[in-house]
Order: sequence, then structure tokens, then C-alpha cells
Amino acid sequence: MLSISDLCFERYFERVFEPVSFDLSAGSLLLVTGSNGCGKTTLLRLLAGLLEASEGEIHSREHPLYAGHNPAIKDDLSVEENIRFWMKFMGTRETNTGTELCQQVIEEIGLTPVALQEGRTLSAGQRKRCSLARLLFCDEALWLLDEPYSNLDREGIVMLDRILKTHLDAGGACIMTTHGSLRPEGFELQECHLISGREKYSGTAA
Amino acid sequence: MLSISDLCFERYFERVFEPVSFDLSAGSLLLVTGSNGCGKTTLLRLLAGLLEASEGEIHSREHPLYAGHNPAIKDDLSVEENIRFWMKFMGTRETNTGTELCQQVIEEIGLTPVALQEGRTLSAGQRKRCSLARLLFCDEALWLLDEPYSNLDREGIVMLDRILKTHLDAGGACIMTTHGSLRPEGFELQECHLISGREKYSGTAA
Amino acid sequence: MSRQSAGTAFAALLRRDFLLAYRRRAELLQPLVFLLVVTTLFPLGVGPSPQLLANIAPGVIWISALLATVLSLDSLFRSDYEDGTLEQMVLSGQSLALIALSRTVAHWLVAGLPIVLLSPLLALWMNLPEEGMSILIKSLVIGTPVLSLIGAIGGALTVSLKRGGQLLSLLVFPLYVPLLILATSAVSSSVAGLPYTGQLGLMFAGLIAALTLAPFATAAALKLSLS
Amino acid sequence: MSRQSAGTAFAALLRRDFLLAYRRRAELLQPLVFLLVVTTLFPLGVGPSPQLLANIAPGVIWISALLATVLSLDSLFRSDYEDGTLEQMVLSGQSLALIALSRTVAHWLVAGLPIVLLSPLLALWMNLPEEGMSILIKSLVIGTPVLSLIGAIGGALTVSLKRGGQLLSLLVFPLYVPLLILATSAVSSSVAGLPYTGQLGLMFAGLIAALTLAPFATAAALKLSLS
Amino acid sequence: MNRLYLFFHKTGSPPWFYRFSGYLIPWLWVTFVVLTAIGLYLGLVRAPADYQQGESVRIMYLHVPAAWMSMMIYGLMAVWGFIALVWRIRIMEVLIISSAPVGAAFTIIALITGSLWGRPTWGTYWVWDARLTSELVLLFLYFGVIALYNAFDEPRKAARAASLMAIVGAINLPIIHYSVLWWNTLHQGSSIGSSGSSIHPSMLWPLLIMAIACKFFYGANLLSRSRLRLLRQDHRKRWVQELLSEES
Ligand code: HEM
Ligand SMILES: Nc1ncnc2c1ncn2[C@@H]1O[C@H](COP(=O)(O)OP(=O)(O)OP(=O)(O)O)[C@@H](O)[C@H]1O
Ligand SMILES: Nc1ncnc2c1ncn2[C@@H]1O[C@H](COP(=O)(O)OP(=O)(O)OP(=O)(O)O)[C@@H](O)[C@H]1O
Ligand SMILES: [Mg+2]
Ligand SMILES: [Mg+2]
Repeated sequence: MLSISDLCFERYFERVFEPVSFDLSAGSLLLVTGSNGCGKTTLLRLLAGLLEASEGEIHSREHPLYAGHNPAIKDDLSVEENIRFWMKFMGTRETNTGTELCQQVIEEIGLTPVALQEGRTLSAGQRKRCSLARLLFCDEALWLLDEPYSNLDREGIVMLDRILKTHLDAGGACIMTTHGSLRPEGFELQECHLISGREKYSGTAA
Repeated sequence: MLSISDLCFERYFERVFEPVSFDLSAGSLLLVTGSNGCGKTTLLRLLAGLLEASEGEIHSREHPLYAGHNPAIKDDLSVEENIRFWMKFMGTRETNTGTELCQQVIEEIGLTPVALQEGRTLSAGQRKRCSLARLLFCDEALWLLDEPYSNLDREGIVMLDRILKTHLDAGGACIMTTHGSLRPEGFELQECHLISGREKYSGTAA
Repeated sequence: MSRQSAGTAFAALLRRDFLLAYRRRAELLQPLVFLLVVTTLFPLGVGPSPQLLANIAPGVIWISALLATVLSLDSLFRSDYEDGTLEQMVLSGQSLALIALSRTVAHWLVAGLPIVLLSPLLALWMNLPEEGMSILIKSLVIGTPVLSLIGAIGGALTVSLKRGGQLLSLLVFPLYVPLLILATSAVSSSVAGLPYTGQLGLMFAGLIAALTLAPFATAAALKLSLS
Repeated sequence: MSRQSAGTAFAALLRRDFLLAYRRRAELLQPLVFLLVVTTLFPLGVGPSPQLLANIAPGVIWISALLATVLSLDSLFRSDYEDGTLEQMVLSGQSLALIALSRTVAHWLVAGLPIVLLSPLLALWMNLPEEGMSILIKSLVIGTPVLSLIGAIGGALTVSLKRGGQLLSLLVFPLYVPLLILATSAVSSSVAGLPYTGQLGLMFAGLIAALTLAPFATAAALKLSLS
Repeated sequence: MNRLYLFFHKTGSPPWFYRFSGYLIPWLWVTFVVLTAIGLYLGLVRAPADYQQGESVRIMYLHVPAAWMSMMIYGLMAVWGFIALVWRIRIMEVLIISSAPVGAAFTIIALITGSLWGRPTWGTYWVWDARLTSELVLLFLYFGVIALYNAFDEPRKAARAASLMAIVGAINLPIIHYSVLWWNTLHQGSSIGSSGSSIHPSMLWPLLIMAIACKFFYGANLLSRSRLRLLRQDHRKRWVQELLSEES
């Protein structure tokens, strides 16, 4: 589904992380680990196509779905209006983009009590859930999730694991970052440990 | 050190969380738990004095130190300049506000490799560390920490626990929120489980 | 991959922009009131002589329109950039030029059109002779979309910068110069009884050119700002 | 609790502001260039006749100064608000009025003072007669601090709003009107050979009043924005 | 082919450029100095004073070349910007941003010398003549490019933003020029048209020589600046390290 070879990225003409290579096949989950600041977010943004690699290559036939730190929620629209907009703009798995699907997504992601609340008023966890709602209606086979567990409560973590399971079982794939304290449970996973370019020379953790 | 009784907060004439009461004595750690959106952040901001309680009372002789989601880091200043500014502005435990103390703080919080990097370029975890640096030089006895573990890597979590231990042993106190998946380890702690006002009536999780 | 058709996405975006504008409908009045306030400053600053005011009226009205537009440009892409919406839009695979165009259209409808509608009042205030009125309106109808289109390029270039406001004005004002000259000279000519269709024709040509080129420049700038 | 002395905190804050300004020193030129660009728009808009320009020169220069100030006001507290610095400052227990004053002083030094320094060039461009020059400069020296002080109140009131820019201008322009009238009439009087000390005296009184009152109003507005 | 091309432009180019320009720069400087000496001698000593304007006419030998350079450099920036954006060639990004200050300086020189010249000839430092106004707008365009570049942190991103701005500005420049020209004649008539009174050869030659000298100055200055910028950007790169160890 995705294979990268010797990928690396330079900033200010210096490597952010040491070159990485991996292959990802359908149905598998790759966990990108590493200490704070080693370049996990940078790698994911590279894979999403938001940054351009300075060396190495990305082979992929998939158009990925990227969910980063930035939730893409409009402050002035309600949760429901936000989700509805993204459904219209990105298209959905089902042909139906109507109200029922939207209701269903909101229900499943656990935001029913705040469905009519404006984006600005959401708590940190509600915000995260709202940005993850995209996983439920988008059709992309490759998911790039940047610390999807952060700010979620226990219930939310279980929910996310369930969504992920369904996705992988249906032949999707997922690359996920984590700094190691929270990790998906009950999955077979590949792991890619990133080494920051700085660490390599100095030998200290960034 | 701090005692609150039947504290609650209304927004749009509706209770955000059910009234809470607790006493906090020197040397103890209180963990505020609850699901996403139950009002943990709101409670902490009340205690810090950033919001005003609608019922109940807060008895406290302490001027607290609040570290929330917003890191108070200037994008254009380096990590070192940021920390130095806060040391000058808030005053420090030691009388010395000089370079050594600042270096020491940066070292201890694990930001030495990025000490000269501008605030804007920090990764999520580095940002969190930088905002937690305040814990190392401020003199306040009562700490209010809003999800201090989020975005930290394993090493960072151990570091934070160590800082916390020192603080509590020295007679300080701390109130910390968490949604339950990450919690301080090896501490004796009180727990305060928040129940969202909405939950009480509807019976569903927010 | 169920890529949404461009038309549906464009419609969804426009719909969202109107919804947002409606949510903050109080803000819709702000460009208008800004225009009124700035125009009021002139009689206060240069003195109330009707003859003098009539002389400078086209210039003052157009300059106020430029200022009002530039002030509203900064927020054209900023909120979408800051909350990550822009990122997601780019990743969605929809044409960025189309997204840029849709935002520009929405911008003109909420910031440019009101200026056109308000201009008769301003002209009255500034003692603009009646012969000039209809040309003033025409020049604004043709000109304000160009302001939005060109301004969008500047807005996209500065969206990733913290304090883009003044830089933005530095970037776009020089580009507005021809428009300002053509428009004010059209109005003055009509007041003086001279022909003015030449100027309006040139402005119209500018509109066509901007409409075809600016969205692509804006898209390139957006792409750049995101990287 | 080791509350820092007010003096040290004030100094630290000013130092930080200068450091920030120095870091973005390219941005220091922006108010200046904005002023140049806006002033240039006027001859383009109203025509190049030297007599006409001389007539409107004091008004145009002052209005451009108002606009440049207002544009830079939006960022006065915004960045501190958005990254949580303001919150921490309030919690630190330092006097909020002092914080407000310190920010205002820094603002004047980087946005007001350059206007004063640039004004001779603008006057030259706009054909202002030489007798008016020194009064123009004096009026700006007294007036621009008032612009910063009053503007800070508006900046503090709108800091929690997403798109504060235009609202801000609505709030502060009306407050600037007396200043504009006094200043331009002082300059015009001096050009016409009439006495002008009365106007300057009034402006000075305004400066004193603003200096004593505005920081407290700003502090109150900040407190309000944070809650 | 494509890989080779990419390799050449991404890694091969800066050292090559550095070495190549190193050979070129001394010659450019020498030519500039020689031409300037000749031009100044002819212009300031040999050429006659104007029968109307007197000695002040000698400002021309600085003013006119500077004005020409200001326009030429902006045009070049647009060309390089286009190449930089389309083919992502780093040297072009470096060239465009090294050109901007030189161009702005020439523009300022043209404005200042023009103003100084205007005082004796027109009796005022500044009028809103078409040519003057468009030169001023050109200066603002330069400022815009420079300010935009400085506003970004990441040099490559900044250079690409500046390139885009330079291109947009270049498309507008002729439009601005003609609209301003037309604006002024419409309002005022050509009161100050510095219409080319067929210049006498004794004045034309020094003028042309000075104009060419300016181009050499630009070339030398540009290459020196670009080298410096490359060195600073790549100071951690291997080729710079090797260079340093060679030289020390
Ligand atoms: C601030 C004032 C001035 C500015 C900004 C200015 C600008 C320019 C510019 C941009 C050009 C190049 C025009 C072209 O090649 O298309 C030019 C050429 C020239 N300027 Fe000026 N100028 C100024 C004042 C003057 C004055 C006072 C004189 C003398 C009376 C003068 C005489 C000339 C001459 C003789 C040329 C070359 C003739 C030509 O190429 O047509 N300029 N100036
Ligand atoms: N614009 C930038 N300029 C310079 N350095 C940057 C910039 N952005 C990020 N960095 C640095 O690049 C490194 C990688 O950042 P990145 O955000 O990818 O880290 P991360 O692995 O996601 O870390 P975290 O676990 O803290 O989220 C960090 O050391 C960071 O300081
Ligand atoms: N300005 C507001 N207007 C209306 N409701 C709000 C506002 N701010 C927050 N809320 C609501 O109040 C509740 C409590 O929010 P708070 O941020 O305190 O939650 P939290 O417990 O910190 O959640 P999390 O674990 O997700 O961080 C949420 O349901 C949120 O939607
Ligand atoms: Mg990260
Ligand atoms: Mg919270």
C-alpha cells in the first residue's frame, strides 16, 4: 500500500531525522515511536504530502487521510455543522450524505450531548473526538494519525481502538505516532523507531 | 492549604459539573478525574481565579501556579529567553535569577538540545516541557496542572513524577486533572471524580 | 477513494462561508461602518469646504474602499489556516484554485458588495456632483471584485505569518495603484463632462484578467504557506 | 510566595518587548512603509495638483498616522492573549495597569515614534508649506502617545475576539476625532499665520489625562477579556 | 534522467556555483572599476555642462543608469522567481533574494539623485509626475518582496514566497507604469516630460559607459552576495566543510 525508502527531511539544511524505510501492506498498523522532538509529526506530514522530502522516495497509490494536532473545527459552527461540512466537502463512503449518516457518526464518536454546541466551546477531548469523526465517514484506505489518543478518556481510547480494528479488518492500513506511553492494544503491529538527526551526533535525547 | 465546599460553576444557567467539595493539605496530591467534557479544566480555572464560581466557596491562602493547555511560550523567543523572561517576571525560589539557574532548569526539563531554538519550532512535547519549566523555579506552594502528562514521552513522564515528588516532599500540594488513561505513579493520592451536570440528568456520557 | 465532485465541494464551501458569515452577522456590518468612519475622518481632517471635498471625493471614497478591503483580507484564509481546515482541504485533493476562488467570491459578497451598496451615501456626504454618482457605482462594481481577487494572493502569501496585517497592505497596495487611478479618473472625467468609457473598459479587462489568473496565484501561495 | 517587585517585572516586560521587536526587526519598518504607501495613495487618488495636495496635507498625514496606529494596535495584546502569556501575567499577581502601561510604551516606541520621524518626508511629498512643518512634528510628538494610550483600551477590549481588526477601528476612531481636529487645525493655522498654541496646549492636556487614566481602563478591559 | 536532473540541481549545484562564481567575480569587479573610472572621467571632466542646467546635469551619469538598473533588476527577479518556482532550483532562489536589496538600492539612488536634480531644475524636490510615481511604486514593490522574505523563518519557503510576489509584481509593473503615465497626462498635461532631447555624443558616451559599469557592479555584487548566502545556509554541509578544510 505504501513503501518508503531512505526518506529524510531537511530543515535549515539539516536532517530532522535519520533516513527511514518501511513497507506497509493492507491490513497492517505501523506505530512510529520516538522521544519528544524526534520528528514523528514531521514524518507524518511528509507522508501526507504537506512537506516535501529532501531525500528518498515515497511510493504510494493511496490518497491518505491525515489527522494531526490541528482539529480543523470551525469555532463558529456547531459540531454537527462541522461534520456535515466535511462530509459534503470530502465525500463519504456511503452515497448518502444526509442527516442520518451525520447523526450516526456523531453518536458513534460520542458527541451526541454536544452536537449543537459551537466548536469554540468544546473541551480538549471533545475537540479531539470531533476531529476523529472523519475516520468514520471517509473512504481513504490509508490513515495517518498523529497521536490520536492524546486528550481522549478511557472510553474514547476503547472507541478509537474499535474503529481502527474495523478499518484494518476491511483491508485498510494505518500509520500512527506515539511517544510510547499510550499505544493501541490488541493489535499486531509493526514499529518504526525514529532517531532524531541531532541525537545521532550529540548522543543526547532531544 | 485549600478547601472548597459545594463549588460549582454555571454556564448558560446550567451547571457544568455537580458541586464538589474537598480539602487539600500540604504535601498531598489531588487527582481530578472524569470523562471528556465533564468540567475538569473548568474546575482548575475556577481554582486559579480565572473564572468566578457561581456557588460554593474557595478557602485558600495560597497564590497558585496554574499550568494549562496554553503554554505561554513566545513564538519569536528562544526557549532560553522564554524561561529567563518568566523567571524575571515571576521571581524565583532562589534569589539568583542569573544564567546558571536558567541553564539548570533547561537541563533538568530536558530541553538542552533546543535551548536556542525559537518557540514556534518546538514539537508538541517540547512545548509542553517548556511550559512545565515554570514548576522548577517558581515558589508557589499550590500547583494546578491541567493534563500535565499529555504529549510527554516516557522519559518526560518519569521526569514530571520526580519533580512532583520533590514538590510534595517539600510540603507543597498539587491538583492535577487527567481523563484516566495517564496517572501519576507511586504517589498517595486523593481522587475527586467529577460528574458533568449534563450526565446527571441524561445518564449518557458526554 | 470517493473524491467528491468539484461542483459539490465548491457549493459546500460557499454554503459554509455563508453560514459562518450569518453566525457572525454583526461582523458583516463592520466593513460598512469602517468605511463610514474613515470617510468621516476626511471632512474632519481637511476641513469642511464643499468645493474641496467634491474635488477629493472620488479619491477618498476609493481609498477608503481599498483600506476596508485590505483590513478584511487578513482574515480571508487565516482562520482556515489556523484551525487546520486549509490543510485538510489541500489534502482532500480538490483543486486549490477552486477553493481559492470560492473563498474570494465569498469575500467579495460580504466585503465588496456592501461597499458598492453604501457608496451613494458616501458620495452624498462628500458632495460628489450627481453626474459622477453612477460612474462611481459602476467603477466600484467592476473594481471591488478585482480588489478581492488580487488581495487574495496577498492574503494567501501572508497567512502563515503571525502579524500579516501590515505586510499584507504593503504587498497589495502597490498592485491596487492602476485600479485606483483608473477608477478615480473615470469619475472625475464624468464630472468634468469628459469621456470615461476608456477607463471603465480597461478596468473590465483587468477584471477578466484577474478572474482567470489570480485564483491560480492564490492557490500557489496557499500551497507554499502550508509547506 | 516570592512575588517579584513591580519595578523588576516592569523592566523584564519592557526588555522582552524590545527583544521581540528586535527579533522581528524587519517588521519594525512595516508601520513606516505602510505610512509611506498610504500617503502615496492620496496623490494618486485625488490627482497631483500641488495646490490641492498642500491643502489636504495635514489631514492626510494625520489620517495616515491614525490608520497606521490602528493597524498595529490589533497585535498589541493579541499574541500574549493567544499563547496564554496574558493569563499567566494576570495570575502572577503583578499590577495589570503596569503591564498595560509597559506594553503601551513599547508600542509607542516601535509604532508611534517612527511616524514622527518620518513625517518630514511625508510633508515634503504632500507639498506642505515649510511654516507648517515644525508644528506638524510637534503635533505628532504630543499626539501619537495619546493614540497609543487610547488605542490600547480598544486593543484590550477586542483581544478575545477572533476578528478584532475592524471592530477595533470602530471603537477607537471616534475617540481619535478630537485629536485629529486639534492637530490638523494647529497645522493649518500655523500655515495661515494664525495662532496655534491653544490647540497644542489642549492636546498636551489630553496627553496628561490619557497617561494617568488609560492604563487603568486598559487593565480593566484586559481583565474582562480574560474571564 | 529525472533523478539525475534532481540530483544535479539539489546537491551538485551549490558547490559548482560557488566555484564558478569564484572565478568570475574578480573579473567583474575589475571591469566595473575600469568602466566607472572611464565613465566618470568622461562625464565629470570631459563632457560639457548643460547650457540650461549648468553643472547639475552631471547628476545624470548616476541618475539615469541607476533608474535603468532598478527596472532591469526587477525584471530579472521575476525571471529567476519563475524558474525557482517551476523547477525548484535553489540557486535561483538565492539569486532572487540577493538581487532584491541591490535593486532597491538602485531605486533609492534614482529617487534621491532625481530629487536632488529636481531642486535646481524644477524648483522642488518632488512632484507627482508619472515617471517619479511609478519609480516610487517600484520601490514599494521591492520593499514588499524583501519584507515578505524576511517575514518567513525557513529560507527556502521564504524564497519561494518572494519569487511569487516578484512575479505578480512584474506582471503589474507595466500596467502600473502605463496607468500612471496616463493619469498624469490626463490631469495635468506633460508639464515636466523629460523628453529625450537628442543627447550630444559627448554626453551620451559617458552615460552608456556608466550604464554598462552598473551592470557589472550588479553582477559582481549579486554573485558575491549569493556566495555568502550559500555558505551561510550550507555551513553544516559537507561541501562547505571540505572547502573550509581546503582553505585552512
Ligand atoms: C525623484 C525624481 C526622479 C525620478 C524618480 C526619476 C526617475 C527616472 C526613471 C525611472 C528613469 C528611467 C526612465 C526610462 O528609461 O523609461 C529616468 C530617466 C531619466 N531622468 Fe529621471 N527621475 C527623476 C528626476 C529627474 C530630473 C530632475 C531630471 C532632469 C531634469 C531627470 C532626467 C532624466 C533623464 C534625462 C533620463 C533619461 C532619459 C530617458 O531615458 O528617457 N530625472 N528618471
Ligand atoms: N519550523 C521548524 N524549524 C526548526 N525546527 C523545527 C521546526 N519545526 C520542528 N522543528 C524541530 O524538529 C524536530 C521534530 O519535530 P516534530 O514536531 O516532528 O517532533 P515530534 O516527533 O512530533 O515530537 P513530539 O513527540 O514532541 O510531538 C523537533 O526537534 C523540533 O524542535
Ligand atoms: N464557553 C463555553 N460555552 C459553553 N460550553 C462550554 C464552554 N466551555 C466549555 N464548555 C463545555 O463545558 C464542559 C466542560 O469543559 P472542560 O473543558 O472543563 O472539560 P474537561 O473536563 O476539561 O474535558 P477534557 O477531558 O476533554 O479536557 C464541556 O462539555 C464543554 O463542552
Ligand atoms: Mg508531534
Ligand atoms: Mg480539559
